[in-house]
Amino acid sequence: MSTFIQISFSGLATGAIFALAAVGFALLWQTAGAINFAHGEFIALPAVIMLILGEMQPTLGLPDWVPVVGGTAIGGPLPEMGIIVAFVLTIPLAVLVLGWLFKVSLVDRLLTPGGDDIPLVIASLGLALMIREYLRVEFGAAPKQFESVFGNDRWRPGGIPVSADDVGVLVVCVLVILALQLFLRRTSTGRQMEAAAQSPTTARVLGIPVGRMVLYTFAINAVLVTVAALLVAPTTHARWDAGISLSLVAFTAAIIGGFNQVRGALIGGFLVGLLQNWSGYYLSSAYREAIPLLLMILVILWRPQGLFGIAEERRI
Amino acid sequence: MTKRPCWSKLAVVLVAGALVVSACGGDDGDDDEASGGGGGDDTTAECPDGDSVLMAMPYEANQPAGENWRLGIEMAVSEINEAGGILGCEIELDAQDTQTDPDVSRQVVADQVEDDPFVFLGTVLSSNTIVNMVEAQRAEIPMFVGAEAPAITDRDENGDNDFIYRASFGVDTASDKFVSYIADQGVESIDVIYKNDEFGAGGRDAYVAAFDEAGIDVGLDIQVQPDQTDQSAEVTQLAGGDGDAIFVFMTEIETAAFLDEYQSQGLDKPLYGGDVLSAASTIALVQPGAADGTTTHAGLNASAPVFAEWKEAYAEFHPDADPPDHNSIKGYTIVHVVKETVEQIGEFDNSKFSDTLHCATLTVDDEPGLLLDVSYDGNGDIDRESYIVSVVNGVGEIVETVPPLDNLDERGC
Amino acid sequence: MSATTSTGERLAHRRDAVAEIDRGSLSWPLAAAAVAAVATVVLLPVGRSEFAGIMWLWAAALVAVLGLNLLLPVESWNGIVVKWASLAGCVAFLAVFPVGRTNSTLVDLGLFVVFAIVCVGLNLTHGFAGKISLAQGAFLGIGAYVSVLLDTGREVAVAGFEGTLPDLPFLLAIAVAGLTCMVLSVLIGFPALRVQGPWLAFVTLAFNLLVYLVLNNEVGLTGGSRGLRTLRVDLVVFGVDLFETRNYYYFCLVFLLAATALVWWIVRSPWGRAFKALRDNPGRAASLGVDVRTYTLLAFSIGAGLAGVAGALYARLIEYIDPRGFYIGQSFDFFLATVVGGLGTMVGPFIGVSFITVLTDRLRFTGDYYRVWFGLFVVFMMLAAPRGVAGSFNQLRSWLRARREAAR
Amino acid sequence: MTEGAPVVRVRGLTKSFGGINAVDDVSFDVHDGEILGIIGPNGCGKSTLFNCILGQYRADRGRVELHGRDVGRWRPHRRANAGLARTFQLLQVFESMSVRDNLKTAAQEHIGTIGGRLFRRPDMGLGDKVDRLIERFGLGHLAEERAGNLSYGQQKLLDTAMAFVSDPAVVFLDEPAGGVNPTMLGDVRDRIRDLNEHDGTTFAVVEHNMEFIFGLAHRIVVMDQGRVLTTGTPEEVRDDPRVLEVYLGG
Repeated sequence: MSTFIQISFSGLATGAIFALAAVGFALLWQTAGAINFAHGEFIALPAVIMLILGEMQPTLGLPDWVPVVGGTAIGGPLPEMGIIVAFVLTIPLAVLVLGWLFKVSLVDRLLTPGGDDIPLVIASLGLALMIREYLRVEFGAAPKQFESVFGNDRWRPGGIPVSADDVGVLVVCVLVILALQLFLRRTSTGRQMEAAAQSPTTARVLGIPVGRMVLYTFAINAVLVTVAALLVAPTTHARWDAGISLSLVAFTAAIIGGFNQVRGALIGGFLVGLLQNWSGYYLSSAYREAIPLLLMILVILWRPQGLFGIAEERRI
Repeated sequence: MTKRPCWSKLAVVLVAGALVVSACGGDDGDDDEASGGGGGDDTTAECPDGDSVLMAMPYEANQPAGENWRLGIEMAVSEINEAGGILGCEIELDAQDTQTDPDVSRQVVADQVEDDPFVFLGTVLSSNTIVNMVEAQRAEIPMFVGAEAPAITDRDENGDNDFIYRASFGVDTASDKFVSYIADQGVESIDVIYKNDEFGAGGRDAYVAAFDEAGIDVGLDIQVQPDQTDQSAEVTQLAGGDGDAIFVFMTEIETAAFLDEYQSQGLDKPLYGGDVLSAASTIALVQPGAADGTTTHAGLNASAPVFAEWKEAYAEFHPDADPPDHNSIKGYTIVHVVKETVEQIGEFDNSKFSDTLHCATLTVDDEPGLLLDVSYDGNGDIDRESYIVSVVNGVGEIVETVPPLDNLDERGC
Repeated sequence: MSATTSTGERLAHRRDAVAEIDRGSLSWPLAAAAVAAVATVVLLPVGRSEFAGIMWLWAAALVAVLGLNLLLPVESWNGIVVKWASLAGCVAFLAVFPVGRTNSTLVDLGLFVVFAIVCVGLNLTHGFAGKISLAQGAFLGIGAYVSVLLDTGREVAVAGFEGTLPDLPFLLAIAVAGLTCMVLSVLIGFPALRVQGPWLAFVTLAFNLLVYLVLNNEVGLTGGSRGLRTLRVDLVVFGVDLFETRNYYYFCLVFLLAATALVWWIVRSPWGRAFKALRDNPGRAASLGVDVRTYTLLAFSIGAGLAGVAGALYARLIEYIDPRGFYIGQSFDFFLATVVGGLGTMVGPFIGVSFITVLTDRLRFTGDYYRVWFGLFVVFMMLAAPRGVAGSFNQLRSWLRARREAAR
Repeated sequence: MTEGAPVVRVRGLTKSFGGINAVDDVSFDVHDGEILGIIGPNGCGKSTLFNCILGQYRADRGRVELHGRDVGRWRPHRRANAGLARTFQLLQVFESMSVRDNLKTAAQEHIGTIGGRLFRRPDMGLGDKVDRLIERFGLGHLAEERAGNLSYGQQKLLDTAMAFVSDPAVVFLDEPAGGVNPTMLGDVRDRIRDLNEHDGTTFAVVEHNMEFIFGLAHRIVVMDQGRVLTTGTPEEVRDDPRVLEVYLGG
């Protein structure tokens, strides 16, 4: 029994990571109709940026002889910024590049209403390659450790290994996704965004600024991938090719959970994490990745709104 | 609607500009290289390419192993060129990325063959090498590889390839050396966990065969998948195994995830494994203390005292790079192997390579850049001393030096 | 009620978009820029290798052919002559240029031919019948493994079953490989083809990943990640020794020509109209008596069968197969090649395959960033020519025609 | 005209969505050679009824008989090949194909088997027939034009022509007057009447333009909330107080 609890807990912790990867993907697909095959790279990129920023020692441009203020020398290089400061600095960058720039340069041009999705899919494949290769050249092929913001503490209550990082990621992941769900359902901006997603023409007639609402979606996605990067990177490490597996997991979790519901990503992520560990332990390690894929196929064929999604018009 | 044409024009101009700039940039790069190559001043008449010698380096730029291999080679080439080159000829290096794709690597090697390089330095991954070594063999150009799969130097499988040389032990040689050490530690049964890809499965095969031969029972035989960061299910299975010890054969990411999980679950069986298990690059990824107590056999471990001086030089030469690992040393030493062999031959004639290098021993006294004495057997496999490394307090330490096998006469000589 | 409005809205939008494109008003400067970019890349002053040189001429020839077709109205007699002459030229090109080339160049050309077979098939599935497939890599792999396992008399052990596989003649092994893929594609297509667009993409993607897992894990059958040596030794077909790379290249070329002829025949037969009908509007097609399910399965399985045949050829061309070669990246490449070349045109797949086999290599002179440039090129192609190179030529042609008519 | 044998016999057809019966126990006949109008207020289930008869939806209960054979479980293409042709409320043509190819596509599936069709001549001997129909619908100068480039009215004509080309037993027209310029309504009506009188084609027409349908149909079925309210000649229906009530009250 304790074995079951142990691998299940671990599955949930990994599932939280999958959920974080999936939520932004689901959000863009649901509210902007944009299928982003570069989603994993959108998470890998900010992780690397944060790592680089975090190790920077900013200077205020003052000469060394400027006296010490409050115990710190403010002339000369300051101490390393640390990951939290880097995170805060990365968010606006991400919103600008992964949000606004992505929207205006690619999505707006390629996703004509009623046109097909193929050009955007291809372009996002190209974009994924660009980001990946850029990271490899600039940052090197070797993975780098990314410190967890929750520290390295570990406990073993009742023989079940638990780390601060697992707990922290689980809690933050659930909070972030529920908050997003509440925002979309309960605030007027959120509801306008949903309306704009479901029927742009009707929304426009109702006076909803559709363009701005879609822009909000991309901005939120950019923040989400940055948060995901912060939480995911301690496990996957900061590396150039982390995006490939993250993308696959994001598709699987989002589709299984139901991409028309933000919380579907949460459930899908947990399910994928649990299924992988259960099949790894009870069935065969070799096919641990096969079970979620089979489930995804079944879901698409027989319950395309996702296991826990809300049925709506079958837009397929 | 009026905005759209602006956008399109802007995009066109930007991308067209970018293409032009990139074209120019590429050309500039070539020019620099060309002008940098004019330094040789003494006996230049014998050089195969004017006053220089071309060495082709196909490598896996997207793998840490490939990257470190390149850094090691670049350092050696730059040092040798500064010291006047090989027989007075500058080394000109043609580095090409193989994308770790067997097809592409074969294409790259075939393209490089057309430039008629003196030797090939690469590739590092066995799946690529197995495919592309045929091209070098056909062109009769010696190829020095970092790959460790046994099949590469197996004359039955490689069609009597006289042109293939390793930079390190094949995994079958390494397993022979290491398993006898493991048996000496009183291990009678062992559980195996490996990464399910060409690298891990190849290592697992060689070691399981060696365990069988040494009379060590192999209990559990578990695999993890590439990129698998949650190994709790697999480690829990291992915890229930009966083996005296656990043998681990994976690359950095999976090894780090394994060690973290192993520590979290509080298991304490001895861990043995391939080079990666105790490598500095793995230790950098794990939680503090998680790698402590792991033991590996390392052909070329950067923590060995012999390499201390070289490591400092490396840090100076590549100030921004990560600390060197065994692949960097492989790359570095292999250039010197080529240099020493050429100097023994006395001219640039790569048809004499196999006569000279097969069954020869090259010594540090003759060529300090070798760092360690090394012998080549009749198949292109090497023999030299190696180390048993154990991690203590997050640092790899040599616990035993394993002497060379000294059995060249049994290996095709 | 809202459901129907939104469907109606989408249909209306789609009609507008199509009409807009057909009137030639959709950013034709961009399309022209795309053509210029293609030309720039084709004409880049690099010739790293013999292969690159040949492909340079090949791509230049294709662009020239498209250009000729652009300038001469197809309806006129001249247009028809140009069309047939250029077709004959292309075949002659592929047949004559390998003469006197080194083996490795021939292998590279062979790769081009093999991938072109896959893309010609995918173009039927996706370009003409509108069924997106991200599983061509898997079918390539299935074809490769099936053919190799069937013509070597290998001993296998899988799932507790041990036995010796038959040693079939090579041609039969190729046929079985193609048929296996067709059967498998029908088995997965039967449930999967109820869904469309991105959903179908994800189902086929998952199928590809599953196939990869099986190839990688059933070590007793496939050799797993260590791969299989698949030497061409002793391969004789109709008295021709295929061990010779040149002979084998021509052997592959015959299959490419046959595949192209097959797809061309299908497309101009009544089937072609049925495929296009179910791509444009499956519901309407059904109401007119088109058996949507059967036609869809046909389109899907022909594409898969051609990929399987290509796989059988591929295995013997490279002489080594391992599961990584049939991972989703390979499927993405085929998908990309078909779309960038131009969906639903006969010449599109050839252009697309030229690009994926040559372009990354051509961009090597840009240094470490060469694949970044490749990614950028793909993105730019989609921005400038969402209908691919051949599609853009068609667009330009209708625009020119509209101009001519307006001038009259 | 009403005494012709019933070509299509609908009996007890029922279809519900989420507990609401969109079509509820509907029965009626379509006789050979007649024009049957089906009317009713918005949302009364007319389009759903068509979709059930022609196979786009699968009915929960009831029978659809064509020449006495139950076709109610057949997939749509089989019903079409058996002689049930239709148009849709939103016009649907194959935009990327030429007018001529649109019509050939509509005709070809009625001839031979799928396998055999691969080896037939590309136009399957339909060239003359298709050209005649194109001329008849006044699209002669546009035969090679892509259907997506046609004007709305031209596409509507093509849409209707596609339903005809296979000589169907019954043509089901879903709102033929919808979206048509009022000045053109008479033209549409004449064309349908012409096809009915000269070719003997049988029609079932859903329409909510009352004036249009009363001037066209021989018989009219009135639907309300998924059920058949009444059936009769245009005059009978016009005089039926329940019909007025439905339209005013609904």
